Amino acid sequence: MHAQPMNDALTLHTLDVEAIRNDFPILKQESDPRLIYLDSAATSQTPDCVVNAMDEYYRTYNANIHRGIYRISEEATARYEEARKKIARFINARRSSQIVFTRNTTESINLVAYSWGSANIREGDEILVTVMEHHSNLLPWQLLAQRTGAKLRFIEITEEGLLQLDDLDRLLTERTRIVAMTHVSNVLGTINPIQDITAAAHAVGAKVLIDAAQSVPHLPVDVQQMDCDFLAFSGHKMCGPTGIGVLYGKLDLLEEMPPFLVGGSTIRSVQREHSIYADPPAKFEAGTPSIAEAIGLGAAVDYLRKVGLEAIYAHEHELLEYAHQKLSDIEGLTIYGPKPRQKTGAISLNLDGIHPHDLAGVLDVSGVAIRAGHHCAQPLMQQYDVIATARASFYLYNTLEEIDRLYDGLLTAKKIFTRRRR
Amino acid sequence: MHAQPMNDALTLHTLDVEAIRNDFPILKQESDPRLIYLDSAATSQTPDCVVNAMDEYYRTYNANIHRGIYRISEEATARYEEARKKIARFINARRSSQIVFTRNTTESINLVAYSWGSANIREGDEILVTVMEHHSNLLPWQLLAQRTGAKLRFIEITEEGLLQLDDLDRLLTERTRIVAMTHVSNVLGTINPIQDITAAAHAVGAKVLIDAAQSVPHLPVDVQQMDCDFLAFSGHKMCGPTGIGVLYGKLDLLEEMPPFLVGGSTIRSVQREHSIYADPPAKFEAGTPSIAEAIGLGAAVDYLRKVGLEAIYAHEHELLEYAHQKLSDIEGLTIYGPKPRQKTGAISLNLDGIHPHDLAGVLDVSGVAIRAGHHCAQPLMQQYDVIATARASFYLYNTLEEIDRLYDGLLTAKKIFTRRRR
Amino acid sequence: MNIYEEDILDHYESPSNYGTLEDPDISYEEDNPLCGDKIRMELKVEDGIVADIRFSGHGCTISQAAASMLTEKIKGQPLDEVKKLSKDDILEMLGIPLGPVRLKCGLLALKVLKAGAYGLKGWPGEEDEESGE
Amino acid sequence: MNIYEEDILDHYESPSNYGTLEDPDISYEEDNPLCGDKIRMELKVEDGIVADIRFSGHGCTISQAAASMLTEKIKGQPLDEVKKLSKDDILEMLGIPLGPVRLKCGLLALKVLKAGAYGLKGWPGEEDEESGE
Ligand SMILES: Cc1ncc(COP(=O)(O)O)c(C=O)c1O
Ligand SMILES: Cc1ncc(COP(=O)(O)O)c(C=O)c1O
Repeated sequence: MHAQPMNDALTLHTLDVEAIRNDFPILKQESDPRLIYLDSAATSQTPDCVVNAMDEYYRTYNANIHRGIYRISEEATARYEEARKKIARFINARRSSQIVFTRNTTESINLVAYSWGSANIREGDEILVTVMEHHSNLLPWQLLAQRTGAKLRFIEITEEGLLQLDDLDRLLTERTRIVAMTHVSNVLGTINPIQDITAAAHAVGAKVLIDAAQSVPHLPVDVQQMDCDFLAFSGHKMCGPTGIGVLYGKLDLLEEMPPFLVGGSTIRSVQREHSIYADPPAKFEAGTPSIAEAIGLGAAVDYLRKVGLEAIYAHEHELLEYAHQKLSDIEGLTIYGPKPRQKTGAISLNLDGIHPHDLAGVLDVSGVAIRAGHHCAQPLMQQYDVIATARASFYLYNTLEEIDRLYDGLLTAKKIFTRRRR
Repeated sequence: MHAQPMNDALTLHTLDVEAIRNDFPILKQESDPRLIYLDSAATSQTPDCVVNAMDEYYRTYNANIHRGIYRISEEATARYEEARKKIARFINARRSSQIVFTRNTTESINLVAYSWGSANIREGDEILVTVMEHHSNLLPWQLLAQRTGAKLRFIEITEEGLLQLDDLDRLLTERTRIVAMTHVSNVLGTINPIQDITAAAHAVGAKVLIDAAQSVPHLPVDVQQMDCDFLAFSGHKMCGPTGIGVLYGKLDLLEEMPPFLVGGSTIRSVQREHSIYADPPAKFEAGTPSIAEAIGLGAAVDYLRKVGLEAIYAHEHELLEYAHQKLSDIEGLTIYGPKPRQKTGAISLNLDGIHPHDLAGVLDVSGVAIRAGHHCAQPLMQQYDVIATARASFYLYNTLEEIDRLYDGLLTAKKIFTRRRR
Repeated sequence: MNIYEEDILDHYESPSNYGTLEDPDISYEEDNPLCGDKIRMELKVEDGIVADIRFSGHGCTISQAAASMLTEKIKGQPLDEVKKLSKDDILEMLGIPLGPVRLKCGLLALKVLKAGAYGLKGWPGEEDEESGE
Repeated sequence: MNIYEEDILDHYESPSNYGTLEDPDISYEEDNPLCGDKIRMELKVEDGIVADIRFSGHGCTISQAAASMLTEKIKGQPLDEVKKLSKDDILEMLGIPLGPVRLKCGLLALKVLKAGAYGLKGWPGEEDEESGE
């Protein structure tokens, strides 16, 4: 038996979570113990409508796109391009040709670092990132800096896990070519003030790439309002399938950028020694793309829009408020990062004297799935002087009762480990 | 009513095609006209076992891999790595760590051209390709040559569509760093004598990359016997899903190569300015990989092994012999490429005075799906002095009756267009 | 509705305004990267009116017939009418439905015309893709 | 079978052979890139026999308990026994089943030992991956 939410005022009221849970077969699965999935920041669960959209492709119009002059290929082409339009609309891009399909956020960022980076970064230039970046938004810039002789600079964070923006004036100079930063920290949940930073970056002539892997799934994102130059995110973190990611870019930039991965589909014409490349997005989608996955992501975006991003954001906020309050009475517990007000649904924590792996291991015994490790953010770990943290993260299908189970599990871990401490 | 195979000796006897067709729901679909799918060289159809394997992931153990200390993540990790082992076994790689998952053949080749290429190609070096390459195995080398000042050289073909190997001695010199060539031509079907060329290349110290997009699906491939250094292929052409491809490499080469796409999973440890990269294959699999798709490809490989690659090859050969014989009585028809004996299941053709698009368009009216265009092989088209060809391609699920339908459609096209010619 | 309608075949067989002009005011050529079809458009413009027009090139029935029909439609009209022509006008002119792949064949002539006359890039109809609720 | 068996917790709480040696004959350290767990192994070898052994480092219960148990097992044995130890030996020693992720924690100590003593790279058990029918 698990405790009911103790506080009536905290009963969930923004989303019909039970109805939502019915869309996710994995959450309805009989198992002992039942799955309590608190790792959506790593990858989200997939609703049936998304799986069905892909199955429909494979079972009724499986064909390669863009070149086939027969019905199922015309159908596949239409659905693939329709998915692109849905995604453009979802982030309010002006045109669907600004949406490039990739495998994941990581590939999207590498594309910019190689293509835009090689054409625009020279020795002595500066690339500005933050210490809270995921490795996927740090390593491509490290390599670019090493290749070109450019310099990486870092925006530091406060103890509370907010960006130290006092530093910004000093860090942003006319040598800064690009600011590459995360919208939402995958470890701390911190929501960064993108619009302000983008404006400041543009004022010195720098471009801005936003790692939106943790924001596009969880809150309304409007690229025109943000005014960012590039935005990257992944399908598998937003109810979509694996194997599909997105790079959004301003059209003039995408047009100027040299090709990156090349091959089938990226061209206008090919001669033995020389080729002319196509317009974006085709220029950047080399070879047979993730057709079923793009269509699946289109279905995921339909699903998220139906539920509503504002509602999802509000729901996660309720879960966060409840969790912060509930967990705060566990002695020896540290939560990293800001107050719920300034973040989305992730809680990184440590419990004195217990390795985060062991926390995750004990929780797993009662079916609670959380993540433990460096979360691909070692520079941030170094900043907090920890090797690892345990992270619980939420999404539209999570409930208050699941947070109670997390709480119970943390207490169990404490019991197992402290009983034995000398 | 369509004609029955006319020649009893040509009744298919190597595969139980009707049983196989039952595994592919799209081929059983009621529609008017029924789908006659003759475009497997572009992408193959997907058997139910593959779709089901992916659905099972999404519905029962959907989780990110390699880092989750909870049941469904352990399960997903195990299945993903098991797929890698299945694929290693399928092409007879010594170790599963030689199998790098990518999106498709195109990405696999780009990976080598960027990573191995940047580390090993200098001004004045030579890269040897053939004029029958798919753009995906030409453009990455064009760009590499442009970046480095290396020179591209070409193995020519005979009128019949075979490589001109008399030239090889002249073309392969101590300046040749790599030979990048296709195992099977996607336009002509030609099977190239890889083992001989690899031996000759190794004799002058050159590496060999094989584009196996059209061979791994259709005939037994043994990388140890071939002795190639790299091999690239795509899941979607071998009964697997979209969004997954493979790069095989010799282990010492993969170990020496610098990282290419970087981010989550590619590292041992990350500092602000510098990172240490992981061993292969992790070094090359940046970010969340195509998890469901790798598992789907594992199921496809199980399926192909069950049917048997020798049997598939023999079956396609029967179809080819029948088709060549049957189509040969159409006046004005040109078939490009060698006799059936020297190729796998693709027939590229033109019918005098009819644009290949129109051939495909007329055939589509009767449900026959073939491809028309340059097939991403413009240098080869230039060689034959055509803009485009029409291509019918076969796989394990095709029947003799379907070839009769192709024949009927070609006659219909002739009737529509020649009746009107002045 | 069959793609190989008599009307379309007629235009393909005996295209209107096929050929080139001497000293054209506008001359532009482009190909469809998906299939290699190529169309060149040449125009004489007098007082803003399309006084004469020719097309040349090669390609499938759809791309060539669409070019032929388009030249008939635009000849003698104000050049500015070209700017207003949309994807739907071409579909209506052809009188058959086209999937997204063959659509590019059908639109090639209009694309060439718009690019030649106004420097407009992108495929006709793409301007409709502006997203927003 | 629970991962948090008494036996494993005992080793974690009071590890055997924890610490360092002066002038070790073999000294090697590695970490698990997936989680940052780190183990150092130091050995004195006399006439091919592991005369003394210590481990140090940090990590979760599984990685530390496995290291502690491994040092007990190997001390006083011929060094060559190390080479023969397999993934299965470690699993048997720990007495609990491990999925592929936690397996890496369980195998870290053996990996360090094999790398330090024989320069063997790769995770124990990977040598089993040789494919073939
Ligand atoms: C010989 C050959 N190489 C490469 C490719 C590219 O494969 P993909 O589009 O899956 O990257 C193809 C597929 O058309 C092919 O036939
Ligand atoms: C902030 C952030 N950036 C980038 C990534 C990388 O995403 P993917 O693994 O889908 O490429 C992640 C996912 O873990 C993330 O949380």
